[in-house]
Amino acid sequence: MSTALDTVTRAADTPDHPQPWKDLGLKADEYERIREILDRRPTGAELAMYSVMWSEHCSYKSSKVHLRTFGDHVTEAMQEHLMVGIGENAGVVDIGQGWAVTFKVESHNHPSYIEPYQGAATGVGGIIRDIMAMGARPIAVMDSLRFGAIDHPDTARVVPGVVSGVGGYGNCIGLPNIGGEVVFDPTYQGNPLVNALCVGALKHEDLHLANARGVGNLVVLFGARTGGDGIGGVSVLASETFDATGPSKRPAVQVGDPFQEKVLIECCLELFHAGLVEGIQDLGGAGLSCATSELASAGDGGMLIHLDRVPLRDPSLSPEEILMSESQERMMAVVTPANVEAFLAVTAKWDVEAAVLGEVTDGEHLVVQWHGETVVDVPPRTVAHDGPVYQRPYARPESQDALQADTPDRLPRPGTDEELRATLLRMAGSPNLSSRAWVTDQYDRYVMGGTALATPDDAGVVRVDEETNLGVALSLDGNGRFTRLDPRTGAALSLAEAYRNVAAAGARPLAVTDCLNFGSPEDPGVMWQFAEAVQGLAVACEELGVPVTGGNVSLYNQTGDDGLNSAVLPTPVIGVLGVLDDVRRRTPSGWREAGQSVFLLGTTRDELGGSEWAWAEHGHLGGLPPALDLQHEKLLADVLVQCSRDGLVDAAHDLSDGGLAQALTESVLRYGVGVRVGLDELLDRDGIDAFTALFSESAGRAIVSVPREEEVRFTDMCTARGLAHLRIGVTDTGDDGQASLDVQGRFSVPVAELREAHAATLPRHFG
Amino acid sequence: MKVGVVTFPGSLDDGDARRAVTLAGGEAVALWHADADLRGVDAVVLPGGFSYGDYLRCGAIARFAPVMSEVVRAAEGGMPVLGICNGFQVLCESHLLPGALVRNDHQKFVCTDQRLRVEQTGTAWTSSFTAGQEITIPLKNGEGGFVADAATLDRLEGEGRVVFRYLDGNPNGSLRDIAGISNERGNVVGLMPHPEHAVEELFGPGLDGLGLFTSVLSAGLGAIA
Amino acid sequence: MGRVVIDVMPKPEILDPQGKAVVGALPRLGFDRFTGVRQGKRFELEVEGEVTPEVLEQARRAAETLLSNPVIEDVVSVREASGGRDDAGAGADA
Amino acid sequence: MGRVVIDVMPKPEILDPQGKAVVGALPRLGFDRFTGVRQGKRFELEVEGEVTPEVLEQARRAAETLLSNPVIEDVVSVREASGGRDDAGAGADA
Ligand SMILES: Nc1ncnc2c1ncn2[C@@H]1O[C@H](COP(=O)(O)OP(=O)(O)O)[C@@H](O)[C@H]1O
Ligand SMILES: [Mg+2]
Repeated sequence: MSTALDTVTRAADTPDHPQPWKDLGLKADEYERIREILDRRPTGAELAMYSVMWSEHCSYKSSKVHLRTFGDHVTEAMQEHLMVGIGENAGVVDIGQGWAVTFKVESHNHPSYIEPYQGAATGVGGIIRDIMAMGARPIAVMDSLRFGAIDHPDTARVVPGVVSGVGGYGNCIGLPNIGGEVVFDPTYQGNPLVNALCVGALKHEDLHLANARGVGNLVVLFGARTGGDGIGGVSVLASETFDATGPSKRPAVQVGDPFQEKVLIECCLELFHAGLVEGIQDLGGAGLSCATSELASAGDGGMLIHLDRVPLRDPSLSPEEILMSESQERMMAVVTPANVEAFLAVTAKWDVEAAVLGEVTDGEHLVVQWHGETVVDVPPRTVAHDGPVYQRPYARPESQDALQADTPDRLPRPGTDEELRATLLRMAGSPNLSSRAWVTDQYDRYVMGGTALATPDDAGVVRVDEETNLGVALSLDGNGRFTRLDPRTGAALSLAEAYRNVAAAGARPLAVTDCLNFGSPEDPGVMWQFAEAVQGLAVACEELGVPVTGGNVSLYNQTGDDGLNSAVLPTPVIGVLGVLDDVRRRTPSGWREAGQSVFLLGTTRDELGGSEWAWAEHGHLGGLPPALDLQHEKLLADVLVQCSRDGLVDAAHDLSDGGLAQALTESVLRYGVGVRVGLDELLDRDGIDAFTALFSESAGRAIVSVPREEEVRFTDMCTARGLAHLRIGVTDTGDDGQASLDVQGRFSVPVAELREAHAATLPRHFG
Repeated sequence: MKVGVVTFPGSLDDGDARRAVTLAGGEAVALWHADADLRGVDAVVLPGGFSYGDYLRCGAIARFAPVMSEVVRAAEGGMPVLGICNGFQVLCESHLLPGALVRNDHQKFVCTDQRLRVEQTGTAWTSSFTAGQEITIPLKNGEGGFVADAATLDRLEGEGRVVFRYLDGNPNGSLRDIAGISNERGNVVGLMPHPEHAVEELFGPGLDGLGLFTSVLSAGLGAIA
Repeated sequence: MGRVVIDVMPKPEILDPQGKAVVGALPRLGFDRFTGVRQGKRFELEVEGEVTPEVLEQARRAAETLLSNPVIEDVVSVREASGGRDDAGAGADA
Repeated sequence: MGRVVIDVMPKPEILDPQGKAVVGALPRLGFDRFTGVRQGKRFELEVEGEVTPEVLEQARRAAETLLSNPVIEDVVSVREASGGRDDAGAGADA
């Protein structure tokens, strides 16, 4: 530790004292702005706060101007169910009967590459605290994972670590994991994507917001002690060159303590229900810098914090480090003086450490003192919200035309029935289409006893109210290849898939959360992808009538600096939430009974650009993604929801990656009930060949199984609604119980052979 | 009849266990780890979860909770006690049941619908099953491998104290495919799989888990009558 | 400020999945000299001031009751650390 | 037949939830003398015959690569066990 504490007075007296603003990731003009705002040089502690809060991660300085688009496209009607929109820790959606849910997806990409287990674990822990900060009880998690090539040695390091990290945290904290994605693509080599979603439920009256109101109210920090974790972690370039800090080596990696967080959840809920909390905020990226400045700027006064009262794990931490520390499992609450005793009694009951750090003042400023000396004295808004806003240049890359011109038409297609059969089996076992069981069997999907659907069904479904069985369905989907080929359409297609998955489960889609994983915003081509994707998403949300309620942006996902070429596939991961008045009505994706008619909904075109077939069979990515018709998606969803309400179908499965062949495979393998499919009518109707029918990835399609006695009502309904529907087969347990996926007059695959092909891939690579 | 469900810091399936007791027709009573008080219950369930994070050894710290001294005393007096997963581990750590549970042989957490055979229907928790009945309930744990020395295993087998056995392959390396055991008297039973997750249609693999809870209720009624 | 080191190992007859996994992985990485591996636990307990006999006695009892499970584990050593993180060469074994 | 002992501990600045849980439990059991606990790993590697310098060298590299995670753990000692299970007093530290 250097001797002189860098107080506000000292800062005023030593205007020319050199400061490490560069190492902290600030630009010269940003540092100048801080000096203007304060009308003096910042202290070391102030510099720490501004630098983390003005970082890309916290300030969204590159993406802000584009994210506004989401707001611009939210109509009156879309507001109907929205209790809290973008801007708070997470959006809150009214699902009726006095219940609301809050949900959000967030990335923890970079930390998960450095230390896969802890990176993924703390990613799950972080998003759970966002949900708690709304006053909700977390009820489920999901995870969307993207890794490099499945056979790359480093993938064998990252995958098991990330998966056991997601499971290790979620299982120990007692939240069911109800879905997600696992995708392999070489562009994620060295830059995996780990996006975690959490959903929570609350009664309307329990809604809490992050603000510090009421002069004299106390500011309490509770949960884990503060250590040197992640200083300069996700928020800024690592830096050990604070002039007020010794040479101390601080860990950039944070270690999670799910047990501490489980106790914190129960403790927070008891505090909420006892009415002991005025405002609450989680501590995540930027730690105390973020929590104090956001609480204060959302409040009606100033705030005084005695930093020396923060319980420390490492007593050698400097004020700057305490402000920047990203130690996990901490929360901050605003409590009235009258309640503070009761508050501390509850934290004591749960063995949770708590410290009263300070209070809400009638001033305008956030003041932080260190043993009585003022080290921070700033207008909180300037830290939390008035960060820099960039108009990054963006331009459609030259290479885009060539990419779109290189269509899959030139790729050799399977001609004979034998080749079709072999292709179907190879596809079923390909890295991205094979069974995810190796991953999902490491996740507890039963805890809490409310899971009505989980992996491998299209959406996860959990009960919110045990009395009425009111519940929600969620799906998390992204398609980086489609988005690479056409960011605007690709992003909208990802939304459409999640929306379709939720409807297939029988739920009425209500709201959206998104995690936008892109490369460097300093590359105009990447920035163009980002701008286009946001546009496509915002417009599609408006057309489908589902508002974006919150999300997360992760930039700089690239391994080199030659712009687009070293960036990951542009990957918007979209979570759609739907509601079911009775989750017992949910529609599963697998067939249980023989003799039911299988209908294909929607029409199939020759659309293989960016398809799993082109990639898995030919390593090809080019052309245009499938066309998107949102009015049709809406109609399809309406029909699927009505089918579940009226009990017209026993199973529904959306068609996405791998097309009809993969959907049939998954529905067969779910419970081992086979199917006899006839394609000829479909080929005539849509004017396509058998290969296209099986592997095209045209959007807006699903397969449903209909009990004989409902067939008439079902077809009448589809006809009345004007939805293309065609009976393509019948479920079949096979004579002598030898069920198979049988494409009539072409080929047949016994279920056992299909299962072997589907199940073997991940275990073969990861043990 | 009152069935107490203990909540330790880090218990996860306590709510599910209370729900199962209620659905089976009993009265569920929440018990708190820090209170050395069983609140007049007729039976006790130690639920699944990660008490104290399972950090040192599963159940090692929970075993010393104030409520446990009461549970041990009651168990020795013949009160029915069921340990599920983490609860099973606590019972072993407390020496109410022999053996111990170690890391799964494949080193991974596993969550799956597990088929079991009910080997012993003479316990307080299995009387409503039929001998040899095959049931399916969820299994979810990272440290479910049951171990004990050969002599102990032989005694367990000999005395008919192996209550549940894994079918269709051993999911975690448990010796002799043991999924659950009982004490001599048959009032204390521990198992790794989760019956409380199979008590409601559509919220689990079926209703096979209810049997454990209905068993103890009828046993209790018998006692009262 | 003193430090007590406690070593706990799985009993030889009890199967040790972690050790088994390690011994399987070693040769694949070219470490071919090892025929068996057991994985146990090492605890470092800090005390204000001296490691007195009374402190060591408490550590021993903690090792037997809480830190190890006699059914599957042995306490192989309870001793004062010789300062720094290196404790080898330090005395007092259980 | 020789044996090599390897000790791995969480880095001092890294959170150690396990040690935290133990230090919380000790006083409740009346063990009141301990102010901090860290939990690490102890590996015992068996070798055919002598623990030669070359074997120790291999053990050292195994410790750095496979047995510890350098991001969050330190290898605090690699040494030959003095026979029996008691290794204290034995030499050769990493
Ligand atoms: N990382 C994961 N965690 C949990 N569930 C997953 C994960 N990856 C895939 N799944 C589940 O596996 C199933 C298949 O994944 P995916 O192909 O993405 O489904 P879909 O095509 O319906 O989006 C889905 O139920 C999905 O939720
Ligand atoms: Mg998908």
